[in-house]
Amino acid sequence: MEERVIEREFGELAINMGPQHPSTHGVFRLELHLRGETVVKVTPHIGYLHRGVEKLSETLEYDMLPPIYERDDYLSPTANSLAFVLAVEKLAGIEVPRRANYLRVITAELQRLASHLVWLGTFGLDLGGSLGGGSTLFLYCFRERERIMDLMETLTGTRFHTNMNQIGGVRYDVYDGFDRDVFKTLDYLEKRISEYKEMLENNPIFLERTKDVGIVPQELAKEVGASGPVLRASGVAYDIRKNKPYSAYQEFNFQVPVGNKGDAYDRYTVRLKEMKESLSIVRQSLGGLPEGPIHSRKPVKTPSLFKTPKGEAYAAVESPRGELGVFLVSDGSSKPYRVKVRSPSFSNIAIIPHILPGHLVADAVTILGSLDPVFGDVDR
Amino acid sequence: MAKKVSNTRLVKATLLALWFTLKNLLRKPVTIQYPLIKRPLPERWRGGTFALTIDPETGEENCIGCKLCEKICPSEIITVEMEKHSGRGWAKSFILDLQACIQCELCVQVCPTDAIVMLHSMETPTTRREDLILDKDKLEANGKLYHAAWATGLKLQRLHEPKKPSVISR
Amino acid sequence: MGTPVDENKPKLGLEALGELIRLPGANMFLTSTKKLFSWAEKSSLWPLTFGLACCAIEMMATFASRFDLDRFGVVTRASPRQSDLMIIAGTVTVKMAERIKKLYDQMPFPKWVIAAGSCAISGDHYRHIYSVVPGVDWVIPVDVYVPGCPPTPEAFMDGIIQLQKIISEGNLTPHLNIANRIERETTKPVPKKLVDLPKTGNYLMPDQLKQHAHNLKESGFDYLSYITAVDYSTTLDLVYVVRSFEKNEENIWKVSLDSSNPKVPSLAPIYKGADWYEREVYDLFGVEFIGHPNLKRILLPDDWEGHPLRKDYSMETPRLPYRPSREEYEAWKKG
Amino acid sequence: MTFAESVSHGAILLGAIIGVVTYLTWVERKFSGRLQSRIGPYLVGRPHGWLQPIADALKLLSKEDITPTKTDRFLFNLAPIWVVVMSLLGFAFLPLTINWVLVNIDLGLLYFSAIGSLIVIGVFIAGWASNNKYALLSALRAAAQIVAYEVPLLLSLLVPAVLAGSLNFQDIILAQEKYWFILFPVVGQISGITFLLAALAEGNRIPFDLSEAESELVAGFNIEYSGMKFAYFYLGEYAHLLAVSILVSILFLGGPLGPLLSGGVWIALKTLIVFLIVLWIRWSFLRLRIDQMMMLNWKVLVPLTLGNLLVAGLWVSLSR
Repeated sequence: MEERVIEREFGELAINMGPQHPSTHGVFRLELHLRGETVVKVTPHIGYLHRGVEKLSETLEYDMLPPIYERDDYLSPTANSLAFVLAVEKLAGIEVPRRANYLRVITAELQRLASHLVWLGTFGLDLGGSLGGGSTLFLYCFRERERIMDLMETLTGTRFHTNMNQIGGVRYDVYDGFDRDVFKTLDYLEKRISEYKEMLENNPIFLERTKDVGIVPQELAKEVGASGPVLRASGVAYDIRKNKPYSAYQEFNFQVPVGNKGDAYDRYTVRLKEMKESLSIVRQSLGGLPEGPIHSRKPVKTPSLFKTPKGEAYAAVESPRGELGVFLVSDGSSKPYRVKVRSPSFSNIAIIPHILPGHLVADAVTILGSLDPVFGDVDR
Repeated sequence: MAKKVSNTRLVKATLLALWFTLKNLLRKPVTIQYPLIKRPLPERWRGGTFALTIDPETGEENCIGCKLCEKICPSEIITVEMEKHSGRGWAKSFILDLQACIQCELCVQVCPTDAIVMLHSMETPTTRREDLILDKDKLEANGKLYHAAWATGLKLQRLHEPKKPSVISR
Repeated sequence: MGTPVDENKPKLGLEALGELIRLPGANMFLTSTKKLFSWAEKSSLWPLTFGLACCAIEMMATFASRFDLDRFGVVTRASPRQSDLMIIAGTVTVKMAERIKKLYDQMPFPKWVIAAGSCAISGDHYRHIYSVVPGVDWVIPVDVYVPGCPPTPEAFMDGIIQLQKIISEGNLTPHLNIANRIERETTKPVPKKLVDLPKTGNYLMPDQLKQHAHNLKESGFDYLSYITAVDYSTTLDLVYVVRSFEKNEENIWKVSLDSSNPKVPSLAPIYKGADWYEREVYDLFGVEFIGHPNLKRILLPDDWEGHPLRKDYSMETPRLPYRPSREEYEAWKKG
Repeated sequence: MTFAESVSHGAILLGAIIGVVTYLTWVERKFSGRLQSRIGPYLVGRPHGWLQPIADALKLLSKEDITPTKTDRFLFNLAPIWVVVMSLLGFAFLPLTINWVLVNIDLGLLYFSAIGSLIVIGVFIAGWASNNKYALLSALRAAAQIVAYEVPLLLSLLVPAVLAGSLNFQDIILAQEKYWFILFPVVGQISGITFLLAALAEGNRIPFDLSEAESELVAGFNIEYSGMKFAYFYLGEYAHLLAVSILVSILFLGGPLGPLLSGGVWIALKTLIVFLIVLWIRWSFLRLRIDQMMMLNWKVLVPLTLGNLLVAGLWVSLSR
């Protein structure tokens, strides 16, 4: 294989933050052109986890696809299957019972908490390195996340690919001790999150490393199509749960945290406030869980019997990383004709070539960490 | 140090970070000593292997070879051959390829006779890919080793009935 | 906290090192260098910090405090030079395969590989996709397969205990498949019968596109949500979605191009985000964007032929040396 | 002491240090485990993984020793040996009890700081010779960082020498009969803390572990080293840390002086406490950026230690 030479100007050091790197949050290659320690030019390379889900979903039936879509954004799996299921229900005009909507909100919000905890842990790893304070924060966040994993395990049987959503409703129902376990875990998490907030908010090294680092101006965020905490940290209060509510979100009251400057610190505060909001959403939804069926279609028997009418539909869900949308084109058969997954991380990391030049290598790691990309979601 | 944090808060914050880790030094570690102590598996566990169930009264296999699970499996790993004798269908051969199983439990959900069931066990690692292909007698042997998980076909289908409010079953 | 179970307790202590012989006067501890060094290698396995997909999250949970792998002497190292175990956790794609091969070669000699998760064992439900290697043992020899999607942390630890047993017994039989060199012709996909789908939404001509986008952006639609394409096998429709936050509405328009050689002016100069969206549509559909700053493939390796999401592209095209043809993969499974 | 006696003493000391250093890695993993609410090494060597360091050492011994082709072969192999030799040399002049020291020279303090700065040459050679972009970056960072932190190290080192009136370790220990130098009203605490911080920076430890920064430079200067050569770097790092802990306990905590127990036990106890404090700092702080570290050094530490030294000097000259 010929030696792959990166062409560069004189005086520049072209470094490959390659697909295997402790802080690229997955398989992502950043070609950094450094002059001394400051980054001069960046060309990101993605596609190392391109699994062709859109081509696969043209060969499988509708009922077989929710578990496939859960493997896209593997930090909040129910958000993906929820987006796909909402798109099919909108196209086929299927009504979902209120109890199923509430259960969908509970699992989505619990997994948002788990995903933000993983982000906080790996963000600590980026700032502190895995042989130091960073790994302490990482291990605390994973210890908290295990509590949520236990909840999902007792509710659905597996830790995070729960296959909870199904076209027309939800596959599992709560067991009788569920709300007691959930409220105990939520109180435990509330205490711990405020503990992190207190520790990190005035920790001088954390402030130094994140304030005024990687400022994403509002226009750039809008033009690139960023969404979720990255867009809200730059000052745009756009949250799909508030602006275009889906599956029972309109029945809960919660705030949408918004930053002003759009630097790494604002993205941190937006995500931390979001975790607090998720706690209150789960409490409200579990408290008011209505009675009734959890599935509005006949139990699934043979997948090829379910056909959707011809036409197109787009349904978007607020995943922890942003607007996760599924654009579905159906030709009336039992298999989708074309499925486009609008992935939030794909647009969020499209910001990197615009804001990274001028920062140090250490800041490049912080900025990449603060954008919280998940590469199953980016490469689909 | 650019003046972002006043000096007194700076010292308080450094001590706070140290106190934050010292607090955990005094707490009991949360580690489960896995090989020595096994964590109790939850009721609805579906991380284990599969089994073909036997009807306790008549002692016959429940599987009637209807191929519903073969059609629903997203990663197409179940192949069933059906044969008919003595008035009902039987599964001549039932191959479940654990290598590509995504543990989504759809096959258990669609089974009309509760034939295929997931078990309260841990997936055992192997050194050869061929050991992961389970055929009929391996599946039945599994059935004897471990007891079945909560989810069976009829229970899930009753849960998904659109009319009646769902019955919360333990 | 559960019942203590001793039977598969990994023997890592003194009793694994050798045996204690009680002589009348004194005790003698007998061990052979092979047993000593294999005990040392087994009880300090340093894996490479290397995760691909969802199994990597489960691997991180296994390293975390609740299932602490440090108890086995397992410490993650960042550089391949200092690690002697590679846990492949996630789907291996063709673009990543050569990197994995390079990393594997950089590791010093006594090295082992654990294929964790069905994606690493057999490519899982993606195994027929054009860009996925059906199982990591088409790339590097694998010692232990840990099934599950994702395997639970206990299954990870079982995998490591199994590897430790193999190392101490010394009978290492890593498993490596070699895709044979010739690229066999795969079944040409029969194009689906032409179904006339209702063309909804407002359609534009390609030359009005730039102007339309420009005055939309002026009038406040400055958020570009996404650009995608749908292949109706005679025509190829591009879908553009822009949004304005003040008015809180969306504007969707489409452009229909004939699918023999689709050409359309690029929106990259107007919207910065269009750069990557258009590169992805070029990569998967082959739509030529005129005026795009650097129109190169974004998701697939640069030397890839064909555009996968077109209807006439067969899903299971072999991509040697890492992706065997379907017959070869099925033939192997029959044994 | 005769030549034979000092050689035998030296051999015993060397063996003891290597033994202690390997088991320091075990202390670190258990302590950091408990800090992170998990159990450290447990199954290797039944009660609490007491065989773990031996297993690590033996495994690194039996690993394939890779010397990449395009590296500068001689320098590549010299670097690990250089780092180990320099860090072990530091122990030759440290008194382990009141009258037991391998070589008793008057300029013990000065000698020790010279040794400390020689280690950085080994790090620089390693980074330069392994022909790897990450290693090169880490070598440049190591050079900049350690040269910068040499100044506050020396200045805070001089305060005990000024208070004790001599550079010889024995005299410094004897001068602390009445009260330990750390208890000296203001000057003692400042010099003790800055000395510890500067020593952390010199030993490439968090929060100053810029050259081994795992999240940016993968594994820093030892990225190309495998097997026994990597073990030398590991050994060198911990040996230097042990030397610094002993030094802190001698200069500021009165070394072997203590009410009941004998001298040797006291110094071991104090060194262990200082070592645990270093570990505690390591596992609870994030990492500073290279420019912030330089600003912290030149704008805060150097003026602080300078003023501190001035106050100590004035106090000593006035009280005499």
